[in-house]
Amino acid sequence: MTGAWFPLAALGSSLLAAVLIFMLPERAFRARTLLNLGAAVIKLGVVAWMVWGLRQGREYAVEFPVMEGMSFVLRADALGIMFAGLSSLLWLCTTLYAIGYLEDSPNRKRFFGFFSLCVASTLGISLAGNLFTFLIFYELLTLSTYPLVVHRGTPKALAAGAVYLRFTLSAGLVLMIGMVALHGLVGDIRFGEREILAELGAERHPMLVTIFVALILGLGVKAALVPLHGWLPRAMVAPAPVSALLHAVAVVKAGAFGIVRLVHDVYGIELSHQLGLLHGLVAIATVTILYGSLRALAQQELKPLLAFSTVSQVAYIVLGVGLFGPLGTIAALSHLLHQGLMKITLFFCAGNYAEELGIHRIDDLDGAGRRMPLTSLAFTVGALGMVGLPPVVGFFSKWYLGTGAVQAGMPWVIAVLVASSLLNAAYFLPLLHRLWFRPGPDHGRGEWPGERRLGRFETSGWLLWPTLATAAFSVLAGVLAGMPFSPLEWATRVAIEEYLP
Amino acid sequence: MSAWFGLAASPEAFPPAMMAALSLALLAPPLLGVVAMRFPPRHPAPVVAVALPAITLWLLTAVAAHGGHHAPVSLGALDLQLRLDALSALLLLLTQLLMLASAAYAVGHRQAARIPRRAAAWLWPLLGGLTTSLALIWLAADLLTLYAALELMGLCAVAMMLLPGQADALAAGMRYLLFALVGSLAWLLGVALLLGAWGRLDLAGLSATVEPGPVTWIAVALLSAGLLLKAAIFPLHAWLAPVHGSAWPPVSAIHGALVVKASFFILLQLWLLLIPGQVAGAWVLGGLGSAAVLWGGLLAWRARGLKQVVAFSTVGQLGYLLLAFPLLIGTSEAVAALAWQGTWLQLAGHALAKAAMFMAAGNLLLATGHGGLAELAGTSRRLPLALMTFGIAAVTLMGLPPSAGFTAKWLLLQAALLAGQWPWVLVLALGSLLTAAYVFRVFRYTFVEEAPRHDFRQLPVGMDLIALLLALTALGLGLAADWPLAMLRPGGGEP
Amino acid sequence: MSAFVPLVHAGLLVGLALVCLVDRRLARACLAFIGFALMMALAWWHLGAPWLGLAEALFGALFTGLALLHALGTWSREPGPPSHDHFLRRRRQVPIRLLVAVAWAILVAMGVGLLLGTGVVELLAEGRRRPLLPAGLAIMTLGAWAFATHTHLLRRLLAFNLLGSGIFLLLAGLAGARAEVQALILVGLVVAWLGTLLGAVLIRRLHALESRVTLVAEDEPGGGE
Amino acid sequence: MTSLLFAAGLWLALLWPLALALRVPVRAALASPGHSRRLLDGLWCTAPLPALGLAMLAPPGQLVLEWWMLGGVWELDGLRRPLLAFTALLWGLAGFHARGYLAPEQARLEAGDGSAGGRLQRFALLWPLTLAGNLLLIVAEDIASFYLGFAVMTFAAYGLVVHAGTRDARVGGLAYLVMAVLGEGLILAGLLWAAGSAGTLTLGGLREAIAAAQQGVWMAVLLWLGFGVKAGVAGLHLWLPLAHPVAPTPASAVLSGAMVKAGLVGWLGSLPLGDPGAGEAFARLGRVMLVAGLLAALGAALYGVCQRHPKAVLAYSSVSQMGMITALVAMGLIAPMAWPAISAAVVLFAAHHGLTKGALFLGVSIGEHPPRVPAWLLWSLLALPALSLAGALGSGLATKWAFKSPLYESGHSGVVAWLSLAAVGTTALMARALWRQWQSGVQARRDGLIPLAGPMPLAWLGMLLAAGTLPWWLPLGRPAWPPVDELPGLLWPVALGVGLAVAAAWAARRWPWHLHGRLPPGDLWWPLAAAWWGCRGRVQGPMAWLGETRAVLVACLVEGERRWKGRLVAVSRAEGWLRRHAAVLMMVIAIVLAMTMWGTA
Repeated sequence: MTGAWFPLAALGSSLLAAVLIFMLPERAFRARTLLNLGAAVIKLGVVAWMVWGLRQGREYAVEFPVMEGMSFVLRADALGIMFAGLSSLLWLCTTLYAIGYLEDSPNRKRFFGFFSLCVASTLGISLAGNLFTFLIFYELLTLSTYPLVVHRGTPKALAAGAVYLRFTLSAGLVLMIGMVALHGLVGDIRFGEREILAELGAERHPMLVTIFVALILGLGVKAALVPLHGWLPRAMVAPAPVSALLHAVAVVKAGAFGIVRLVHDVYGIELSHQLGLLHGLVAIATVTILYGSLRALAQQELKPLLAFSTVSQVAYIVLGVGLFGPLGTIAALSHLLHQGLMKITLFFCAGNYAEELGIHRIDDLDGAGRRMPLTSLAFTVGALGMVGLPPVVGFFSKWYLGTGAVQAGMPWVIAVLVASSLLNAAYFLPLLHRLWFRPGPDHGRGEWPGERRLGRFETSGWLLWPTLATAAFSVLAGVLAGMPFSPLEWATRVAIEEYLP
Repeated sequence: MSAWFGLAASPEAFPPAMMAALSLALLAPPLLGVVAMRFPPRHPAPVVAVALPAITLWLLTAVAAHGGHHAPVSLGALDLQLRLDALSALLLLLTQLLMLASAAYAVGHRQAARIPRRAAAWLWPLLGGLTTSLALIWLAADLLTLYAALELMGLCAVAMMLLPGQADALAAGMRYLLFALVGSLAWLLGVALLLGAWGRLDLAGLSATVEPGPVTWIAVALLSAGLLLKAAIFPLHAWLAPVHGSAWPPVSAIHGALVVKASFFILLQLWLLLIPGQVAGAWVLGGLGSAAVLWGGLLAWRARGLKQVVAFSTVGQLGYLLLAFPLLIGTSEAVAALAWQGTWLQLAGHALAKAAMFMAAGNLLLATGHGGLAELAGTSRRLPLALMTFGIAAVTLMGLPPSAGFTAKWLLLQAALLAGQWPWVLVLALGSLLTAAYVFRVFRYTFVEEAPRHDFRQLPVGMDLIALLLALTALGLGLAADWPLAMLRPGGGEP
Repeated sequence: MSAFVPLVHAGLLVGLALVCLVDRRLARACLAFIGFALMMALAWWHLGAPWLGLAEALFGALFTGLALLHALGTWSREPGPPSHDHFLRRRRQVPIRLLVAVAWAILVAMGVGLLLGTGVVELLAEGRRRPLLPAGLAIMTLGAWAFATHTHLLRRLLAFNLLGSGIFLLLAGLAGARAEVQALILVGLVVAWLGTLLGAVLIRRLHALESRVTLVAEDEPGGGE
Repeated sequence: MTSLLFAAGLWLALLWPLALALRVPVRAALASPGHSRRLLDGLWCTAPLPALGLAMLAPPGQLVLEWWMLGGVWELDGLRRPLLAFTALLWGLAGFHARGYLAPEQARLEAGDGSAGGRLQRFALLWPLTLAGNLLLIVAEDIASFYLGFAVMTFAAYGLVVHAGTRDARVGGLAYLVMAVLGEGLILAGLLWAAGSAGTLTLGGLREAIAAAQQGVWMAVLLWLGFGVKAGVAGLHLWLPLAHPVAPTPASAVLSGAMVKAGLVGWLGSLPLGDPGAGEAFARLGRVMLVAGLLAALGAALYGVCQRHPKAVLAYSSVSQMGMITALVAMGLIAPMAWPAISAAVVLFAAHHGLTKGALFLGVSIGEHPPRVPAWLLWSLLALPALSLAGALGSGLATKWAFKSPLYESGHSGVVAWLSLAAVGTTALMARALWRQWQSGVQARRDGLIPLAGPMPLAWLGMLLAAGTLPWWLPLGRPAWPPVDELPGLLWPVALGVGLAVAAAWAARRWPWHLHGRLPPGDLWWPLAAAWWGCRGRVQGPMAWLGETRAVLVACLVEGERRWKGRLVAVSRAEGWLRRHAAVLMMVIAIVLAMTMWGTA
């Protein structure tokens, strides 16, 4: 029975934090900070404990019926706990960052309340044990991120929020219809019960394909697959921690994670392959990867550039899912984490530049490396990782994607990967050049758009340390990829479980 | 179908304890109402202390444990019939909870809105009467009792709506009065035809004897028209929004949550019992419901005032309920079972959420002092609790998880897909999107930061808490749905 | 004789109803209604339901009549609403409303006819045996038409009352004077009175507040409820 | 115990440069503002010493690191040891030279020039970093480490190339970066494809995989071209003549001496050279490589003699020399049986070219800052490495003989003839370089001399010594010296080259052609860049059109929605209508319901 408490505790820690934050007055800065950090640390601890326990072969599950033949299931399996680990780790970083970022700004109570709620939903998504539970938290995520997107309350933010809702709510609806249709066909499917659909007769296959398409449509909006990605660049008006959360941890990842769940734990990779669904996924992912990179190339501002880069990068996960074979799966699962680490670093850096120096446009970055060397170092790490250079984790995703593509008999995917790498280099390297090699205001040329001295170091410590931590994580996760509990090793375990019955 | 409504072929008398509890549930509210009229409560606490829901809960457990009862009640020469099954017990519980919540809210509202005590005092007996009439509607198993209860409900509801006494309230109330009366006359006409044709009024007997035929159809068509008018179903809904526009929030809450649903309850009961095979008619009703969903949604989206949004939202949400007709009539048992559960869950979820929403809207209105949406700018900072309540209630209306609305929508969708009735899937989808559109339109105004600051009035926390409690109940009901639904399943209440 | 009296009775009922609904002078229409209600009481008595007759006289004639007269401001010092209904509905709306009312009447008539096992035309012949049926049908039709066409609130109240009375007659004509029927009619009577009372009070208040006697707002030209 | 020592040595060799690189920002952060320290101090110069020690002293060995990335395997075998040795030595001497070369910048930093300080700091940081990458790629046997080393070296060296920050430096840097990124892409594609097809993680496995795979030859092509960017294969060499002249001279020395060899290391590591099992397709690829190599060897010589800047001339010489190495590597595919002998020659060639070219580059800066020695001595010393590169003496001669004999033995005398022809070109290039240096040197002598004991001349002299004595100390086995009767066959290209150079110089003086104006360094880069800009201009039109179309579409949708919302006013009006007609509608609904039920019964 104790196994039931851990998923609940992990979920409850941030839910309770959200409730308590809403109850605290706006002024209670210290109590709120304590609460935020306490909840984040507790959650991280609980998730770490579950990771350890799973390794020992323990079970962590809780469930109760919601209606006839349908249950609410929270279960920590290897795949889910991987995502949970990512979200709790990055939540801690983002919380720290957000505390520093929002210092002295209004509506902090609302922000942190929904922030916690958002993370609770992400955790729920990762621990969900069936599609129904997944959907619950998936929609909850939509709701809890809306106030964050429109946080600033400017007309632009409100318009972005409207676009965001249009996309995500319609998608949620399509997703729900698909899930209901699947439920009507075979009843409740727990994640991992792949044999249920596999055993259906061939006459059901057209129906299964239709449902799959509907589900992918629903998940694809959050995963920002082209042409369903329109909300993402617009949502960039949100504060930097929100962008980081949206891109690295929560929303985009939820969509990608859902696709992974769908293909691996509901349809099963064998059946998906048999139905020819994987080819479609690979095609969509390819288009998205290239389109995202090309659009990023044309951006004039930092955050939209990063947004389009996300569009492109998240499609790697989908690409990995679409490659039939354990290597492709490893790539998809590990990139889920790798992209999170790198992208959150980049967004933190973008936030730092904006907060400390008022830099939003790319051409204002000249010489910022001298003024903010540590931030720029973190940015460099993230950017090189995106390009796919070792030892940053991005390389390892690319490696498994490429080798997985060969294994799946689609060597042309390598060309896509290389093209994407080149495009990534084409828009990230000029940034790095500007940062480090162009003379800027600190060399006595021009001045920063809006410089503020936020702290003793190059910027406030709240902003700096999380940035450096995530950058260090993205390097360490690459250098130590062979160690137990590293993302790559864990992804390999999951993939092996998947392919070896 | 008669088993679904807890009707037995051979009614037996209630056990004495149950009879006593039922009488208490029926008679106590008006008495309490009269007492409260004389001594108006100054604090919500004594209102909440009324332990009627506890009695109903006991009834519910008894019903859940031993199955429903269907008993004759003789009143002179008249043979009336009451039944108590899981469904009616649950609805009774819901009614009493909402009534208590709204009464408690009304205490605070009167003080906050500075309503003269004399005008407000009338609210109490009317609330009591409304409670009793609603309870009767859930319990009644013959057309005569239903008629009486329906009329009592209508008059109480109209009178409550008139209490503010302003001109627009009076005009809207007058219209409501006329339509309510005419609606019941249409009902009576249908009853007349039924009585003339089959010679009886008890539902169990009618369902056993009535045969499909032109007379039955005409009778049911007349009944239905009257009930549709009272239930504010498109295109007969137009009286609803003005009425809510000027009514007190606690009254609106009760009305939007329960009063319109009572007519729907009767309508569904009659169709399922009298013409269970009438698919074409059911599709017409389903079509009306779909139109209501879209129409209500569109109007709510374009509405200028907060209360109008909520009122039109009621119009739209009621449309969902009408989808029960095509899904329950002439479909397979599995589909019907799903639709049955989905419908009642939707009804309960919407009742709770709509009550919460009216109260939250009332709080916002009281605090800002304006009814327009544009006046809401800045409330997200100053009135987070009321807005949060509004939002949680809206989650249920939008059918987003984990609310009751979501679970209900899931069930209805599943039923529609299973039955192959694709249009309703589309309606459910469009309705959800429209709901989201108008809800977030409201929120969009609240997030605006560059608005001139208003002086927001401080309201007692209790008013927000009551609404929040209701909204959270609606939210939690989605996950705890198995508890009521298990009782509602045909044969589910049997031991 | 025994066949003739009910016929005259039925004719009187329809006539009074017609006067009550058509007359634009409201006081006279109200008086016609009181007369009509008394005739109804007589009809109940004839049907063998004297208590119902008494109730009709009490609620239908006395209380409702008082309520109607109150609405006209008969005993009040403040000026009541004008005693004449000037309001004219748009011309093209009138025939449609009439048409719908007639269709409605035909529908009900078909129901009644099928119930009795006769056609609609034979129903009129049947009326010789049960004159209350066609009378009820006619009064109901008139009431429905008037309710749909009139805009003056008092006249709509009257229309509603007549519509109800017509339905009572139909009910009694179809099912006889059984206990259930009497109970239904009794409830209906009380409700109609309460409704009329409420309506009357409202008309007075509305007139006092905004001096309007219809529900048509000024910005809805030529409309009418 | 030995393995532990070996592991420690290897780690030290790789981490010591990294630690020195890290020292720079740490010192900068700890330093009190306004107080500047010497950045390129003695400690900084020791960066490659552990690696040199390892290469010279350690026995062959292997280090397996399971936790490292995809599983690390670092190895020191017969081929890697000489490569590591000359690379480390070259880096060490060039670093020492840099201390003197960059002394003016240090002086300006101490005088308070912030931008000079920044540049110097960057140099001090990136130099050891580049070195670490270079060392790692040599010792790495697993693909990930190799790629890591390659990438670190490539991208860190960008900072060295653009060090000066001038416009030319930026162009050179751009050419370097663009080509490097393209190369990385090709390498990545080849590595992924080959490794994926066999599921291997080491270079050894990769070679077998390529030899065995069905489309192995295409993988080999990708890898050849990818590494060819670094190694300056004809057509992919564009960055060399652009980057070398602009980089600081010590950086040019390591760029041309050591880093260019990384391409060779890549080939040696990944191509199935000397594998008799490789099919005919590989032999065909080998012939293509051979032709490309010879083309580079001759073409670069022809183009290079028209250059003006001595470093550009030297860069073209590097292209030419790498072309010769390419041709030799190609022999590994064409004549697998002869490969064991040729491979040793290739490594020797690489080491010889690396150190000699290093000496030449350092010589350029010595020519610009002449030490206090008589001019004749200076110029003879400057000519020594030139002669050696041309193959007339020292390591050059040994190298020439080292590849000539196995080629003769395997019956590829035609290749030898072509290589001799390339040596003629090399001689001419050397003559041209010395001539240009002489011309600029005269002026420099007038400006002032520097002490002989400074780091610059010492490093140069060390390099001269190392290059001259290469065959004796390089851990590659004793080289065979050519018998005396073979000498004429080996030396005639030098003579011919000198003769041609003198003739050309005389002719150029008679009829000045000003070829250097028409043939700028970077040859193909300029037309390609122009074509790129043209293409961009042409593509931008349609792209802009696409963007506009998208904008118009969105605007249309928004407008449509606005209009549609406007129509909703009608809904509100209809609501009023419904309100007025509710009673009628109720009747209609009753009728409709009844009719429906009746009609469908």
